[in-house]
Amino acid sequence: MKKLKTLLIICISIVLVFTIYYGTLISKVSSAAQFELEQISGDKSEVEDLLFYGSNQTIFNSEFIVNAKGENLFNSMSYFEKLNSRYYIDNNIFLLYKEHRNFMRGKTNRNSFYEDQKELVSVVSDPRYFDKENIEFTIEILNKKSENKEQYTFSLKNDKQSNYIDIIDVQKRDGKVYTMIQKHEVQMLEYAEIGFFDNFDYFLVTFDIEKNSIDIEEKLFDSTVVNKKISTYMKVDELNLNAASRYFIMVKTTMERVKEGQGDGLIDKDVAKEFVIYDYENKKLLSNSIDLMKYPNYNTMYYSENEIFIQIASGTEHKFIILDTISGKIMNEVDLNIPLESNLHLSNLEDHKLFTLTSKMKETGPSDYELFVTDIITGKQLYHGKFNTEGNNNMMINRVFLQK
Amino acid sequence: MEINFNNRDPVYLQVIRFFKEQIATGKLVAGQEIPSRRELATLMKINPNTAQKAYKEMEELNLITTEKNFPSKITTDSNLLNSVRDELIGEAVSEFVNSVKTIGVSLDELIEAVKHEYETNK
Amino acid sequence: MIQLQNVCKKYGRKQVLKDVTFTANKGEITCLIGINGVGKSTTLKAIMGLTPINKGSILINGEKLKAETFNKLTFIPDAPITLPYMTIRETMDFMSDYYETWNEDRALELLKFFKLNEDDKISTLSKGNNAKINLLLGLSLDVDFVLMDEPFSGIDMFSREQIANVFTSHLIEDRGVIITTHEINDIEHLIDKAVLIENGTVIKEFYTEEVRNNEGKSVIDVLREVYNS
Amino acid sequence: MIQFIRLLNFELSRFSKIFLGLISLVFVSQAGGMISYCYKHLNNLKTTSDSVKSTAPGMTPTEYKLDIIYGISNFFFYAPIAVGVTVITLYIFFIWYRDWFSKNTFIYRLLMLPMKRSYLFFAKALTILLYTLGLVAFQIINLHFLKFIFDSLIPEAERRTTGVIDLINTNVYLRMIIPSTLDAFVIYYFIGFCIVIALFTAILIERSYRLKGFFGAIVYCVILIASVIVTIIFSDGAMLFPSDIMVIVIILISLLATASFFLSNYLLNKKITV
Repeated sequence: MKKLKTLLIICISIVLVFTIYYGTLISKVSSAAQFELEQISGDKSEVEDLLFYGSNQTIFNSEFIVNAKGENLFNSMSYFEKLNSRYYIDNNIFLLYKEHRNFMRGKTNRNSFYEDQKELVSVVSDPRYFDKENIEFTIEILNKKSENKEQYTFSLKNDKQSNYIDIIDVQKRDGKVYTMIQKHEVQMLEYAEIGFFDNFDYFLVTFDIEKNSIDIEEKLFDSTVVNKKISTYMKVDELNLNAASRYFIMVKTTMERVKEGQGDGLIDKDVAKEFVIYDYENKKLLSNSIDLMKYPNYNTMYYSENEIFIQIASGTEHKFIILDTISGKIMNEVDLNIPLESNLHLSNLEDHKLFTLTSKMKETGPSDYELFVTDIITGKQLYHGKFNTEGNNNMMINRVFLQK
Repeated sequence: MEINFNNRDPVYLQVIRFFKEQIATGKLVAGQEIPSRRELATLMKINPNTAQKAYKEMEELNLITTEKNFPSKITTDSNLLNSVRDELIGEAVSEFVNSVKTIGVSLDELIEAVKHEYETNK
Repeated sequence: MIQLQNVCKKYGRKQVLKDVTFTANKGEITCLIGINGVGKSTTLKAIMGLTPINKGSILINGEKLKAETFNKLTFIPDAPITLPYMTIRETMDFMSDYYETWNEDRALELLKFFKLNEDDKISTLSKGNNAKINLLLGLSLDVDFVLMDEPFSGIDMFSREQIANVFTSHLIEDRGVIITTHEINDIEHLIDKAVLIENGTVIKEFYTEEVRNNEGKSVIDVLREVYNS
Repeated sequence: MIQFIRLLNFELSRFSKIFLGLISLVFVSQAGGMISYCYKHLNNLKTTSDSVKSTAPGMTPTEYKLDIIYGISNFFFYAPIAVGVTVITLYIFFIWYRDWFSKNTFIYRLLMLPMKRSYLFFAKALTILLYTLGLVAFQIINLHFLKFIFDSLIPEAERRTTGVIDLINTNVYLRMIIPSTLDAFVIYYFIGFCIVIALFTAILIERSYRLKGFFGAIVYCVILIASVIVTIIFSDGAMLFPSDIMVIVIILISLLATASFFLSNYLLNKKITV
């Protein structure tokens, strides 16, 4: 024994130190509160399913996922789960990842999914970056009940030699998968005096599952320059993936480059903003009567089958409106009762409940996070809570997840 | 036990000769214990196998006797011991005579020369 | 018995050993003779698995080298192979830790024989004493074969004498010894068998007493014949 | 087995003095850095709190609270860690080469020990691993000591109560050597051990074939690195979770390490040259 002194000392100290360290780490993780959610008013059950994802911004970031009780789930996640944290970027992706882990391998683009009661559909174009003659599309359809997966591949000729492709929206109806894709062309649009603009074209590609065929792509619209004004398109997110819609809905923004103030500074100023609605079954481009220039500071926008939801925080109002998609008529409008001096960070909408996270900006960074849960039909505040961070103003909350 | 070996004659023969000289000159007497093979090898700085071979040869010549678990001893056979002396003298004389004969010296002349040399070279 | 059969070895393009074949028996002292740089040390290293051979076979008691062989075989190189920061005692303890054939009594006897002090640090020892330590460590193992590489090279006269005495002492007992030398004079009478190596090949393998007996030649005579022809 | 344990102990004791030197360096430098940080900021605190008190009496704004997280972000904290990493890295090579190139050629003795030569390989590899873990373990102990210094020098009202675990988890460098989960810890040091095995193999290639082996060793390392990179690139293109890629990489590294070990064993038994 005396002869093996060095070995024994080293082994015993290593085992002891690491056992104690990781032992305390494991026992402490579940109770290690990054913050506490203090209830101010409302019903506690409204926030039970929430997870808050963020980071502690000291010298180095350290991520956390904390539930309403203040338990940090990130620390107790396995190393492998942590590696997959890019799946925690979007609530929908997060939920799909939790429910259909195998199916979700390699898929993080929220827009490339369609979901209904029975099926989950994903369209992936491969490669995303290319200069090849053909673009391969892979369509996967998961039967949610049996967990069976069907897979189809289609190939599309790449006439314009696009170098980049993105899937903007996927819908499925009557055995056909409708996909809106965005292509980026190598050549940029010349715009204003010195500006160039990325040239995006939007296409509809229809896959017929039963006939196992692909319809010729159709160009829907593109970013154009007319009279030195440029139009760009932004997708409006579906309220949630399993809310099917008969339309693809985009916001078209027209911008002009103008001089600002007395200096030589040029800015791109919005001159028009409207909805562009595409009825993919009837292949018709529609628009409604709403002039979005009225709401320059809309915060969050979602659409479902027939409705568009907009949260507006501008000027003196902080309200929530529901529009009829086709007519553009305001169906419902409520005041949110959320202080306007706060920065609005993020909102989630689920079952007509709006989850709003706000913070007050301070010199040293954002702090005083508050959470509001509002019924968007009645305008009733269901919950109001404040995050107690014990004066830790390094904490940033980035996302709110709704676990089902 | 100092001994100078020449390199051409087998070492074991030189060892036997050394013992014979010792017996002839009375440095080793009848019944005297002699070193073990290992001791001899060390003393003479020779290979123990050679010492072994020399002893074996001397045993065959009955110059030494070995009983189990006892050191080897010089034989007590006085006839044999005496003949060793005679043998050495005979060997030396015949060698000497052989080399002198090549110069062509007569016996008388030789005996005179030997006498003279023997008395002055004391 | 150590048997070398057609052992070949190349360092780069240089052929160091070419069809080296000889045997060394237990109970005999076999001497590899040749002028420097003819592959004597390489031969010993090859036997010990300290350098690879390209062709041929080396058998120790009929078997190839393996871990257990080092309980039957020991090699005493001419370079110091001990750790300078250890004392002689610690070095001996190191040996006894790993070798089941370590003979502590013999080690102590050798210590006395070489007039060494076991509390001395290896780093303080002279070249001659370092060679003695190597010898001590090798000879304190109850092994069948002892391989010594140039035990006399670069060592003072008195140490040489002491080392030479080892060969005739009971320390060698009935072991097989293979020794390399380029300087035969000191040990001419000590060896049983001479293996003349020249340019990596065995030119002659003979028992010294037989040559003296039958041809009346010394080892040096044979060497001279070989080199002059 | 006892032979192997003895050999391991022997290899460990050959490095023990350097190790003691390293941990003393870590201790002295980090403690010194912490003490100087505390005194520097105690002075700052005095001057700022005087001016703050004049405007808002009785209040210390949270912004002025000291955090040990910043106390360890200095040269005196990181430098000894860097020295430790460097010394251990160099020792990966030194642990073999010194047996050939020191004044006394100890490799003769090591290769002639009556035991499998693979024991030698593992004893050296485990020595590297154990001393690395030893240094990391000492760093954890020393962080507790640094916290003790911090807590004793800075009054409670002026500091935040960041624990050692949070201290480690908020520091990207500390997190690299002390991962925040046990499985990551095992994976990190397993991969590290595999890298040591690969480097040992490269060393043994060089030791077996000398000049030719030197280039062979470089080629060998390039092949290993390339095969890992190629695997990562290929699996990144496939539809896989990052965790899947990690699993694949770990399996690949284990296979490469196993192959490296068998190659090393072959070289040690058949090709090594003293």
